[in-house]
Parts: sequence; structure tokens; C-alpha cells
Amino acid sequence: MLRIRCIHCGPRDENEFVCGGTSHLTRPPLGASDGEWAEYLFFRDNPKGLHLERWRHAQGCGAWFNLARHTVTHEILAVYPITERPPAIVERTPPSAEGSR
Amino acid sequence: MGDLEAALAPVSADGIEAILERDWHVAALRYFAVHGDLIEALAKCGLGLPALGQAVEARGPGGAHFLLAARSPTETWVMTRDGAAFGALAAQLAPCVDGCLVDQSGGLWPVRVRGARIEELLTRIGSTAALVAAGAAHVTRIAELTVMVAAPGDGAERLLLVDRVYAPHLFGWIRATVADL
Amino acid sequence: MSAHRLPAPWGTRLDRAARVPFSFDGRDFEGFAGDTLASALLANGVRLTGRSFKYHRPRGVFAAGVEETSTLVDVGEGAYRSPNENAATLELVPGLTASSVNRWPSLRFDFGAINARLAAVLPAGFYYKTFKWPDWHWYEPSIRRMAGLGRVANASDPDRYEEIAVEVDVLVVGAGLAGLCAARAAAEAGARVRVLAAGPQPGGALAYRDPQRARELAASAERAGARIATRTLAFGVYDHGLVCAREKLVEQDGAQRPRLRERLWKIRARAVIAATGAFERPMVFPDNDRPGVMLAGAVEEYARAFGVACGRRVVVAANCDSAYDTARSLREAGMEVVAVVDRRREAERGRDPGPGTRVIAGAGLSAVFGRNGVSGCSVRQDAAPTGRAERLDCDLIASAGGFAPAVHLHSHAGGRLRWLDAEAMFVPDGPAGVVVSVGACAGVFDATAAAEHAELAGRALARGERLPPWPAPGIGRSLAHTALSGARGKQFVDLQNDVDLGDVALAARENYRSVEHLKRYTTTGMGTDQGKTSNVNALVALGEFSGREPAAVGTTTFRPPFVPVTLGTFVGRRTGALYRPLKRLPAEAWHVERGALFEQFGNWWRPAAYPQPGEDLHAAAQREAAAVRRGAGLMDGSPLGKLDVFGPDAAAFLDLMYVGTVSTLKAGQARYGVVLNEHGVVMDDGIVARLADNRFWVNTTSAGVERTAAAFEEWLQCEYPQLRLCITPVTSHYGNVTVAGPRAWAWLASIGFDAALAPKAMRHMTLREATWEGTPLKVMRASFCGELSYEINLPVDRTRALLDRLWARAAEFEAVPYGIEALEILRTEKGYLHVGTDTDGTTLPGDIGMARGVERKAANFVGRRSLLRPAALDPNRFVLVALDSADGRTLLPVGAQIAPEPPPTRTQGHVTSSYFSPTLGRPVALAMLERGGSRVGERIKVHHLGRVIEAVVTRAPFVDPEGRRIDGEE
Amino acid sequence: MTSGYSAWSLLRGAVGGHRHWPPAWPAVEPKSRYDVIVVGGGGHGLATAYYLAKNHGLRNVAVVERGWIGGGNTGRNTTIVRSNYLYPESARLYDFSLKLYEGLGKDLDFNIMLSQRGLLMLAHSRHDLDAMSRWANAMRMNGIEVNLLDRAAVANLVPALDLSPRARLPVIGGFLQPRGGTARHDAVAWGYARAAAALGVDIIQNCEVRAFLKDGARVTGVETSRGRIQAVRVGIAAAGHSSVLAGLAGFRLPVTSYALQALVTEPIKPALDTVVISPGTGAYISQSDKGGMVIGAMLDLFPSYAQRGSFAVLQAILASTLEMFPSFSRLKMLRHWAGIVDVVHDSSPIIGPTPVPGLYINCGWGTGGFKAIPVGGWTLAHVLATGENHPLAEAFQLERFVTGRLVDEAAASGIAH
Repeated sequence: MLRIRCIHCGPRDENEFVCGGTSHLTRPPLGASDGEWAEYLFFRDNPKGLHLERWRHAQGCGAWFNLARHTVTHEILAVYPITERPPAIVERTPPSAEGSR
Repeated sequence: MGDLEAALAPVSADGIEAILERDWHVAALRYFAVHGDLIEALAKCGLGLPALGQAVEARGPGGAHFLLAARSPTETWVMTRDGAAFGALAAQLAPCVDGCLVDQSGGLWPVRVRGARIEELLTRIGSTAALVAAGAAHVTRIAELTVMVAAPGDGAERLLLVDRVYAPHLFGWIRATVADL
Repeated sequence: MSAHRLPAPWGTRLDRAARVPFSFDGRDFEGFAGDTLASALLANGVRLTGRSFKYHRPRGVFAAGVEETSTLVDVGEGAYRSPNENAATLELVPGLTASSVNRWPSLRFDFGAINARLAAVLPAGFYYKTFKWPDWHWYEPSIRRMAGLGRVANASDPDRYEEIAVEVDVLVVGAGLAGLCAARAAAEAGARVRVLAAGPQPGGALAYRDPQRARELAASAERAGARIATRTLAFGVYDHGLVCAREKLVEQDGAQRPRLRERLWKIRARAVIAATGAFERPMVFPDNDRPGVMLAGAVEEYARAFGVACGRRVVVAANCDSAYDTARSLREAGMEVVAVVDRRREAERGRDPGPGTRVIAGAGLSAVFGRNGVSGCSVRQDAAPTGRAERLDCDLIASAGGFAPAVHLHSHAGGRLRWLDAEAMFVPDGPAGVVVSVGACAGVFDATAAAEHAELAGRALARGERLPPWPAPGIGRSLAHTALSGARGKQFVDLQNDVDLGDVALAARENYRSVEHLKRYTTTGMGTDQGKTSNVNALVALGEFSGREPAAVGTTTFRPPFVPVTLGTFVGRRTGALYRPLKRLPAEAWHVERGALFEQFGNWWRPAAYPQPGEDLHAAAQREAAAVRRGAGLMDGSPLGKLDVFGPDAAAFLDLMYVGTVSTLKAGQARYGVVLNEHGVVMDDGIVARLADNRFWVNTTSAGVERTAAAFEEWLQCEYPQLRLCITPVTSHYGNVTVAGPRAWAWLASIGFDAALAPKAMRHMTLREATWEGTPLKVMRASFCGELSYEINLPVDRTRALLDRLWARAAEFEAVPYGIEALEILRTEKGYLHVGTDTDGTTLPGDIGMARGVERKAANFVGRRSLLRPAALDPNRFVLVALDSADGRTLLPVGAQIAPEPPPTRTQGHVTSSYFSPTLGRPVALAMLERGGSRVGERIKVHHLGRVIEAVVTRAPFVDPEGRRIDGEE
Repeated sequence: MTSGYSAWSLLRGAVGGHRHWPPAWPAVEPKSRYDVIVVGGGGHGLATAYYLAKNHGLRNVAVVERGWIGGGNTGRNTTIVRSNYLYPESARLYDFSLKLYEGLGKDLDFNIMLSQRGLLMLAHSRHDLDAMSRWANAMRMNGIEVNLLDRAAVANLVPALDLSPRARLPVIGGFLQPRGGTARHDAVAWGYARAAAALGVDIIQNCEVRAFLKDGARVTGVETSRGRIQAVRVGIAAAGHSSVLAGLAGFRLPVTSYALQALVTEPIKPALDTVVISPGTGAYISQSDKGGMVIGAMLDLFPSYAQRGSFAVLQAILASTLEMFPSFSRLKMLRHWAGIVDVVHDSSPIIGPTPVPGLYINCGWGTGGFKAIPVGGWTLAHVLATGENHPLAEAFQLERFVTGRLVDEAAASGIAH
């Protein structure tokens, strides 16, 4: 069970949160092609390594925020506001394809 | 299904007590810009927004006792037992445009918990996030529900704020846990 | 093996004054307080305690801890029966009733033992090679009856379980020498330290080797501030420093009464020190599974801790230096050590065995004599492989094959392992996340080195400093492979699942050479002991048979739990009514008084109907529905989802959430709206009313309110953070009493409702704020039944008062309370849909006639783009239609499929709602039907479980199509 | 089959101490070139190789597996086989798979212990019963046998269930697919491996694909931890790692990988004779032939490749299981693990070509891959051998995510009311 530092409330157990999937997606306009709409709705990098994702503190302050988390080790590298880009340190960490046990 | 009133009856054993207090007026203060007209109207009533994670006691209209607890960056819960003062506050805030008061009385129920074994109870029905210092208020998962636990004033007691429809469930967890404490 | 009790001071854990009666397989015995069931059985000379899983070979007590493979018992009766309890860790309590498992009719005469005779045709994986003809189903039932050990309880568990959460700086798992040293040092350095001792007292092996020092060490750790919890076993390390442990509160005594039985500890630790010791590795020799073959350390523990000599004449089968310490202890306990048969040559010994014991070096056991107990063994030396084996008379064989560090917690935390060739063991390769290993589980066996390293580690972790270097094991050489070449007979690797060297050789031969394949193909390591004493011997043997070093073979994955843990302990209080919250109506008592029949609807406990004497649910619903059409009725609508949406951008935001346009509503106006997800699927529906320029009243379904409020919040915070509004759920603040029927207004007027709310003064689909007897109301004219209908939202604590006042005047208007069932009849008569019943996860707004005018709308509302995809524009989509039964009598079953030909064929739709209409005197139904819009009047076939019913596609509403009844009686 | 498996062969083996048994699949070094390479040595990959050889005569085939065959989801699932699907396209696909399972023991000459003990879905409310009536009737339209059961019928089928009306989620009925049940997961992998090897397929373990060899846009082989291997066509059957391989080939999938937990209790005497699934609580359970209760869960709903599960989800699974079976409370959990499942929005697979010429894929099975191993192999083999999609796979192509023609089983069974 993860321990996530909510951006407002501090460290809380994972069962207080809901994951909203990959973050930093841009919603295409109405005129977008079916292919562009499919990319937005369905197609994902699904990295085995660093993942920038959205979380909601459902059983807490209710706020959405972003997390940079490694999908194999579950290590959380950064927590940052929903409206912001990932902090610099995260950009430099390449998503590693480390073997999983 | 057991009788609803029986489900909500007070729980008491040596060192721990939990009582539902139905006579509170409760409202949610909602706001966008923190220094909008809502904050000024509040100030006129002698009240101010607590910082995130905090619960403050204050004297509102007519000197009535108020408790304000931060729920989220855009929401604070305000409570008083004085109906007239509550009405006065609501009237004062009615014209505001940068935020509003949403009456939640009867829908959001405070449960007072007192006694030496408060923390033994809270860490059995919630996580360590349920342990709050004097003057603090956390919204966290207790009895699998979303509950605010506040330690107003000197922090000797706790108030658990829970949605009315889930109160029987919360009391169910408290009753079962206290029986084995 | 004639085990017997030793006099004091042997038995450091015993309270010889407290005699404890217990029974095993129906025979009564007596032990002392402090005994385990295993030690008490041994003290009473009971040798035969179990039967092995596959061959049903006779087994006795083998170990003294969690690694016990052979003595599993069912404890307690009926609802209190706990299967497969490990006798070696089960504390003896008065009235304990235990029964052996996996044998029929008894331990001594077990028909299952026939498998031992057929062993030759039952190698590992034999069941993959046969039982195919004629069919596995022929053989499965008898094989299932043979399998399994104990039996499950026959009724729900009366005992209770709870969980507790705690945060510590340093958690020390294991309260032996290393654990206590680390804990004291960490506490002295100012950390909040908690120590977990699995057994009833701290000290581990120190507690019976040097009780005085163990007590002092524990006391000094506590004085420094460390808190020691006993009978609390850490069984798993999870993400981010979460360690879960199980505390045993009561043992299984005879008093079958409900109690708090176990407690789950959820511990968040900044740092974890694993001090969990090591398991002794058994030697591999023919028939090394006989009752009377035991781990050497266990024999010493039974003597020192429990005051039980497991035999009179013992042969120690050794492969490590510590075997000589054990031999000395057994001699002190008055047992005759016939010989130490050391597998290693003299040169390989770490130190001199000392006087008094006959040592046969470079030798191994070639046979064991005796079936239900050891009567002797034969020894052969490597130097004379074909020479005559020497027979030794003994009643006990102590197996000392070296050690396997308990690296479980280190591995749970993702740690890597490293093979030490000299000591023939895997040890942690550096720390693992938050877990640092000390003492024997880190491969540090020398007491002084272990104590010092533990102390340094404890201090470093408390202060967040660099960890001390890992000292050498200090335990001398052990051979990896101990079996004598050419020895014949079954040489067991996994005692519980009966896996021997022949099986490992077979696996290697058939190329099941991954250690994971070995485990699954032979089932070694898959018993209740999870391979604690078999894993290393199995992987070493696999290496021998496949030409690889143990390091290359590697280990299988260590997974929680470290020991089997009761399911109830994971679940805690989440049982019975507390399994899942059930939402209760504010004025539930009023409905109980009216004789309501309650059911669960979307986690709400609500009246389905109000049956009068002689009525069942359906008869009551028919009466209630007719009464609403004829006169009036009231329904408790409090579960209706209610959101307060406030702010200058509220209107613009709701235009982005709803399919229809909301911003054109004027204050007081209300409009039915549908909410989609981004895939265009109908997720929720309800009425939106405008209270003011910057405030809206939003109703959703009772089941969907939390999901819809969360969806709105997600769009606001993540996509439209610049918009200035807030969404506040107020479902529980407002009670809702819906009064419907032609005489609804007359009824309301009779209890003093303001004339401004009369149908003439207040149009349908509008909302007025009014007061009634000083109570502020939000009254909306909205109708889910097609009659004149008022939805009265009022402060929740006034709900009961309104219901009472209405009920006092009900008779005058032939008014009744009506439940969900009647509501479903009424809304189906009108052809109104119910999201989640008529629609599913594929229904688009166009399928339910809710997409008209979408093109003219400006806002790119949620899901809109998905409505332009080919699948959404497909003319053959299933759309909502109304159905009449062709014969006007037969009810069309819900879920029945529509198709011209009988199955198997492609379905063209299904019935979603279907009721007998009391108003029309015939059935009415709704259905999803392919191209339904263009098939009105068509006759169709409806198939239900083989029956075919004719139906006709018609138009809804069935009742009052022109909607003339909406304003009630003149 | 050089040495068939039978009771007689076991007797013959007993005489010689079982020394004569050949490797089930020989250990081989990878050749430099094959006609087809299948990436992923789980059930789907091994079945693909077997059907390439058996159905299409293609024997110059290699299966390359990163770890040990059957070590991914094939070795981590709850071994349930069923075809109780609502949409015709899904029902045909899964029932074809169940029919293959019914003959698989003999076809592979390997006892996969297919136990058609019946699969029972529980209803806890009248709304559930309505949804199950639709589900059962849809199955009959697809020609799949199913019976609706009332409470009494459920009670005598599963006596250990809590049928008291006071239960928090009372059981009021359900439906049974008699042909549903379980199969021994390891045996399915080893059976396919042995049969494929016997037809000439090379099964190469500890061989991780690091990159795809390309000639222009076309894939011409793989770069692995054991060297380069060329091939005319390459098929991916890597479940939770599908996106990793797609990434190496330069395209994206509509897939997210989640941990799916399962656990087993200690072995006890028979106490549960059918597979029981409760959509209302999200728990499903069956008893293995060795006697352990095998309990499965819903997903840990955050992306993960960690093959271990969240403790909070584990507690929720067991609370649901004990809500149905309160007498199992005193059973003890023996072991708990997680697989990495490739979840697609409509919980339906993707079997066919990828945007990269020469590269084909079988993925998207999410939580339901084990029951589909035979048909997954059959249909991927078909497109790898012929370049054309098998009719059964026609509805399950990547372009459905662009047209919106999803085959959404979970959605069709109704949003929780």
C-alpha cells in the first residue's frame, strides 16, 4: 500500500486516493480527427519506469494533483500541482525498463 | 436492519465515550479567490478562515461560539450551536459573489469523542492520519468513510464530522472497537 | 524414541506449577503452562503426530518453530475449528482439543499409506502424465478427497479481529540478541523504536541459552525507550515502509466462546531492522523423514526451553561446526550422544570438536532403521564407498546441515541475495529499500560480531547515517550437497509435500530446470512451511543434477505472508453489517411504522413497497401505483442526488457537463439533462434548476451522485481550473418528499402549503423557494410518474414533520405511501428511462432520444466528440423503444432477447423494463432494439430461457401520451 | 510423440527409476533465422507456436521468453475457464477457446486437469437478477448453455455460502455455466511447450528482446540478450509487457498495465465444488485440487509492473470473500502474489497486425487471459501464417478504438445501479 504525500494534507495511505491515469494530456478540440480523439482517449505510453500521473485525494481534501512515480519500484519522485509541468529533476530521469521480479 | 436510533446511541466504556451531537448548525464555506468579498464579510462577523489542516474557535455574531475547520483549499466547515448567530452569518454572506455559504445542518453530523483512550480508538478505526494535535483538523479515512477529525481548543476531545447517512456505519465501527478496548 | 520430561532447571519457558490438560486425537494428556502442543506431545512420549501429504508416510515433530513441516493439527470444534495449526508454535492452554490431519481412519492405521507402496509409480508430476483417459472428471473427486490436510469450520466465525495503525522511526523485527542490541542502540540515539517478538517472550535463542542475559538485554532496551510487543509476528513488508504483523491475543482453549482473537498491526516505519535469525538446514539421507529425525537446534530448544529430552541415545548428522555445541548441550541434558557423523572431512571442520564425543568425519548416514520411530541408523564414509556400513543404535537423529538465513523480509522489500560458497547459504546483498538485516538473517552468526554490528546499524539508522560494514559470518564451512553418492531409498528434500532427490533429478531430466519450474513441477516449497527447510536443499540438488552452482540456480521469490495468517485477521471489523456502509433514510422510522418492505437500492436501504396484510411486494406495488394515478401518493426521495453549484462561471461550466444547454435557463426554470463520460456513454441524468444568475440546483440519480460530483470536480480542477465556481454536494442536508397524483395539490394545500405553489400559479418544470410553517422549502414541479408532482426539498430534520402532517390528512385524498417498485411501474407507463436499468455502458444519448439539437450547441461538452465517430453514427444502433405484449396479457421478462429466429442467432436487442400496468390493465415494457426508431408497429419475437413470446413495437408513453394529466385535477 | 504420457508409461518408468523420460521441451540455443518468432513464452505465446506448427505446418518457429516459460500471468492467475459472455463476438471467441480446452488434454497428451465443475455468478439484489437474466439469455442466443438459479438451487450447490437473509449482501440467486470451471495453469503452459517442441518449435528461455531488427519500416527479427534472430514475421504475446515491446517497435497501444492480485490458502479437505464469482462484491473463489482456496481480486487501480499487490486491496478482497463465506474466516492465507495485466478500455483483446509491417500482436486480455489461451494462440497463429485475420478475431482489431466499435462486456453488464 503506497504512502502518498498529498499536496495539501501531507503523507496519507493509498486507500485515501484515486489514480486518474496519465497526466498532461491535452483534450483535442471538437474538430480533431477520429485518430487524434482515439490517441487522447485510449493510446498511452504505459511506461515501465517513470510515469507522470494524476491522483485525487478522494477521502481527504478532494484535490487533484500530479505525481511522478516509478511503475516498478513505486518510488515517488515528485508531487506537484495539477496545473503545473513536472519539476526539473523529474524531466532528467529517463523512464528505465528495469527488469521486474 | 437494526433500529436506526439504536445504531446512533452513545457509546461509553472506561476511558472512552462517543456521542452524536445533533444540535449543531453546520455549513460549508466555499470560495475561489481567498481574499474575495466572502473573506471581508466573514471578518465583519468576527470570523476568519483557518489555515489548511487547522480548526479554530472564534466569537461570531452576538458573541456566539463558532468552530471553523479547513476542509480543502476551497472549503471550510463552520459550526455553531447558536441558531440566531448562524442565521446572522448566513445573511451576512448571502450577497457575496466570490464565495458562498452552503447550509449542511443535519446533513453533516459531529460526533464528540472524549476520554483517555481516544487515540487507541482512532488508530483502530483509521490510520495514523486520524491522530491530530490540538487545534488541528484532518479529513481522512475512518471506518472506511471520509471523516473529518478535529481537536478544537485544548485538544482534550475530538469531533468527528461524518455525512449523516454514514453515521450508523461509523458508530458500528466505534461500538465494536470500544467493546474490545 | 522415548522422549521424556527433564527435571528443572531445564525448561526456561515452563511454569511447572501450572499443569495444563489437553487432548490429542481423543486421548487426554497433561503439559505445563509455557509448553507448546509439540513440546507437550514429546514430553508425553507421543512420537507419531502426522502423515505426509502425498505418500502418507508416518511423521513426528521435526522442528520447534514456524518451519515445522510435519505436525499440523485441527484445533477446536464446529464454528471454532481452525485447520492446519502448527503444533510447534501453538501455545498449550487448558482444554485445548487437537486432532491430527490427513489420515483416515486414524494416525496409526491410515489407508492413505497405500500411496507409499505405490510410490514408484507416483513420481513428481505423475498426474500430468495420466488420468487423461477417458477424462480427468472420472478421477478428480477421489483425488480431491485424498488431498487437503485439515477441515474448515462448519459455520461463520464467532471470534472477532481488529487492526491498528502505528508509525515508528525504527521497527525491529525479531527480539533475539541482534534485535535487542539494535533496538537499544536505536532508542538510545533518540528514535521511536518498536520491537516485535513472534513468541511469548523476547530473547529468541538467548532466552533459553542464557535467560539471565536475555532478560537484562530486553530490560535495557525498554529502559532506553524501545517498546517490545510479544506474540506479534511481522509477516510482510509492503510498499513505502509498511510492515504488517499479526498479534495472537488468545490461544485455542476449550471454552468455545466468542473473543477478540487476533490483531493486525499496520506499521509505517522509516527504517526496518530485520533480525529474524536463520533456519537450520536438514541433512539429506535415506528415510530422513522418520519420526525421531529432528533438527538439531530443535532438539536443543526442546531440552533447554521446554525441559523435554527428545530421546535417550542420539546420533548427530552434522555439516557445520555448531553441531558440536548442540552435541555438548544434549550431553548436558543427560542424553547419550552416540556419535557426531560429520559430512565434512576433518580438514573442512572450522574447529576441534573437543573431547568426549565420537566423531566420524567425512561420513554420512546411509540408512535409518524403524518405521514409526527411529531405532538406529547406518553410517558410511566417503573414503570407503563400497565398504561395510557401520550400524549405530539410537532412538533420535539430530540433523544439523548448516543454516539458511531468513531473508524473507529483505526479499519482500525487493532486496537481492548473494550465495556464500564456504557457508553454503544465501545472504542479503546490501540493504533493501527501508529494510536492513542484522544477525543470523544477515548471515552474521558470531555472537559478538552480530551484537556489535546490530548496535552500529541501530544507531546509524536512528541517526540516518551510513550503515556499518557487513562482518564475516563467523560460522565455519558447510557443504552445499550433503547426500551420500550411491545411497538408496527416499532421501527427502521437502518433508510436507514428499519431494525427494529422485523427484528433483526427474525435474532436471525433463528440463524443468528453472528453480521456479522445479517448485511448481515437484511442489517442493509449496507446503504450509513454504520451503523454510527445503528451499536450499532443493535448489542445491537441482544444481547437482543440471551442472550448475547454487548461485546460478538462484531462489524462488519470497512472498508474504512469512507464516500462514488467518483470513479474518486481514478483514478485521469489515464483516456482517460493517462489510460495506448502508445508507439510511432520515425518517426511516416513519416508513417502518407504515409497514414498509425495505430493500437495498444502490447502497440505500429504502422502501420497495408498503405491503398491507395479505399482499406481497408486487400486489402492494400494483395497488400503490393505481392509487397515485387515481388520487395521490407520497414517496421519500431523500436519496436523490443534490448538488449546489455556485459561481459566476457556473452556467458556462454546466454547459460543458450536460448534453443539453443549461445557460439559457432563467431563474426558477428547470430542465431534464443527461451527463456523459468522454466516451459519449450516458452516465447519469437528472433535473437542473437555476436558483439565481450564479447558482444552480442539480439533481442526479441516487446511485450516481458521488460518481457525478467527482466527475464534475475532476473537469473543474484538471481541465477548467480557470473557471470560477464550486460544486458542493448537499444530498444529506435536504430531505425530499415527493407528492404526486391528480389530488397532490389539494393534499398539500390541506396542510397549509402556500397558494403560490398551486399548479395554476406554478408551471411544470419550475422551482420555487417557499416556506411552510417556518420551514424553508425548495419546491420543484417535476414528475417521474407523469402525474402532477411536487418534489419538496426541506432541511433534513424537518422531513418527519412533513410526512406526519401529510399522513394525518392522507385518507381524505385516498393518498398512500408508494415505494420504488410502484415508482418503476409509473415511470415505465410513461416510458421514462432509468439510467443503469434501461441504459448500460454502451448507451449514447442518441439511443434514448436525448441528442436532439446537439449540433446547435456551442460548448464542446464532455463526450461530444465521441458522438461523431462511425460507431455512434451507425444507423443500426440499439435504441430505446416501448413494447406491448402481442396477447395483451403475458409479461415480457426483463433480460429476454429479441430476434426473428430461435438461438443460436444474433440478438437484435433485449427487454430492459417490464411491469403489469394497473392503470391500463395490461403489461408495458421498454427495450433496447436495433433500429428501434423505424420499427414501430412491427411484431417481434422475444426469447426467454427457451420460451418465445410475441410482442409489438409501439410508442411511449403508454399512459396519457399527450401529457394532459401533468397539472392534476381542476 | 517420442514417449507418450500414460499410466502404462508411468509403470514402465517405475521399473527404470524414471530415468528414461526425455526433456518435456529440449533446451536449445537460438538459431539465427526462423520463419516466425513469437515473443513471450506464456500460455498465449506457446499456444501460438503449437498452432503454427499443427494448423499451418510452420515448424521453423521460435518462442523467445525473457524468464521461464509460464512465469508471467500464466503462472499467476486463478485458473478459471468460462465463456459466459454477452456479446456474440466475445461469446464466439471464448466458447471456441473453451471447446479447445475440452479436447486439449488428449490433443497435447498432457493432463491439464480441466475441471468443468460449473461457474456460478451470484446475484445480491433483484436488479442483479434482472442483469443476469439479460446475461443468461444473451448466452443462450450465442448457443452457450446456462441456467438461472434461485436461492435454494444456489444453497445446495454451494453449502458453505452465507445464505442468511440478514447478510449485508444477501444471496438471492444467480446463474450457472455448467461447462465453466478451472484448469491447471502450469500444465497448460508445459503441455503446449512439449507439444510444440515435439513438432520442431524451438523454446528459448532467458532470452529478453531488447530491440526489433528492421529493414526500412518492416520488422525482420529481434535483438535479444542471446543474440540476433531473424524472422519473416514476429508475433508479440507479452501481456502486461505489451506496451514495452510496442515502444521498442515504435508504436503505442491502448493498454495500461495494472497489478492483479491473487492468493491461495492452506490446503483443506474439499469444501467448495464450483467456481463462485460475485460481481456485486468483486470477489471470486474456487478450491484447487490440492485443497487450497484460490481467491482472486479486482485490479490495483494504479499503473504498475511490480508483480506485487497493494495491501489495502488485499484486505478488500478478503472482506468480500468472507462476506460470501464467513466460515472461511479461520482459514489461513498461505501465499499472495500479483500478475501484470494488460487492460484495455473495453476489456476485449487485440489480435492482429500492428502499425509496423511484419509485426503482429495478441494482447489486451486484461484480467481474462487464462481462459483465452487456446483461442489466443489459434488466432495469432492464423494471422502470422496467412497474413489475414482469423474470422473470430475480426472484431478485435486496433482500429476499433478509432471507429468507436468497442466490444465492451463489462459495460454491457450494466453500470452498478
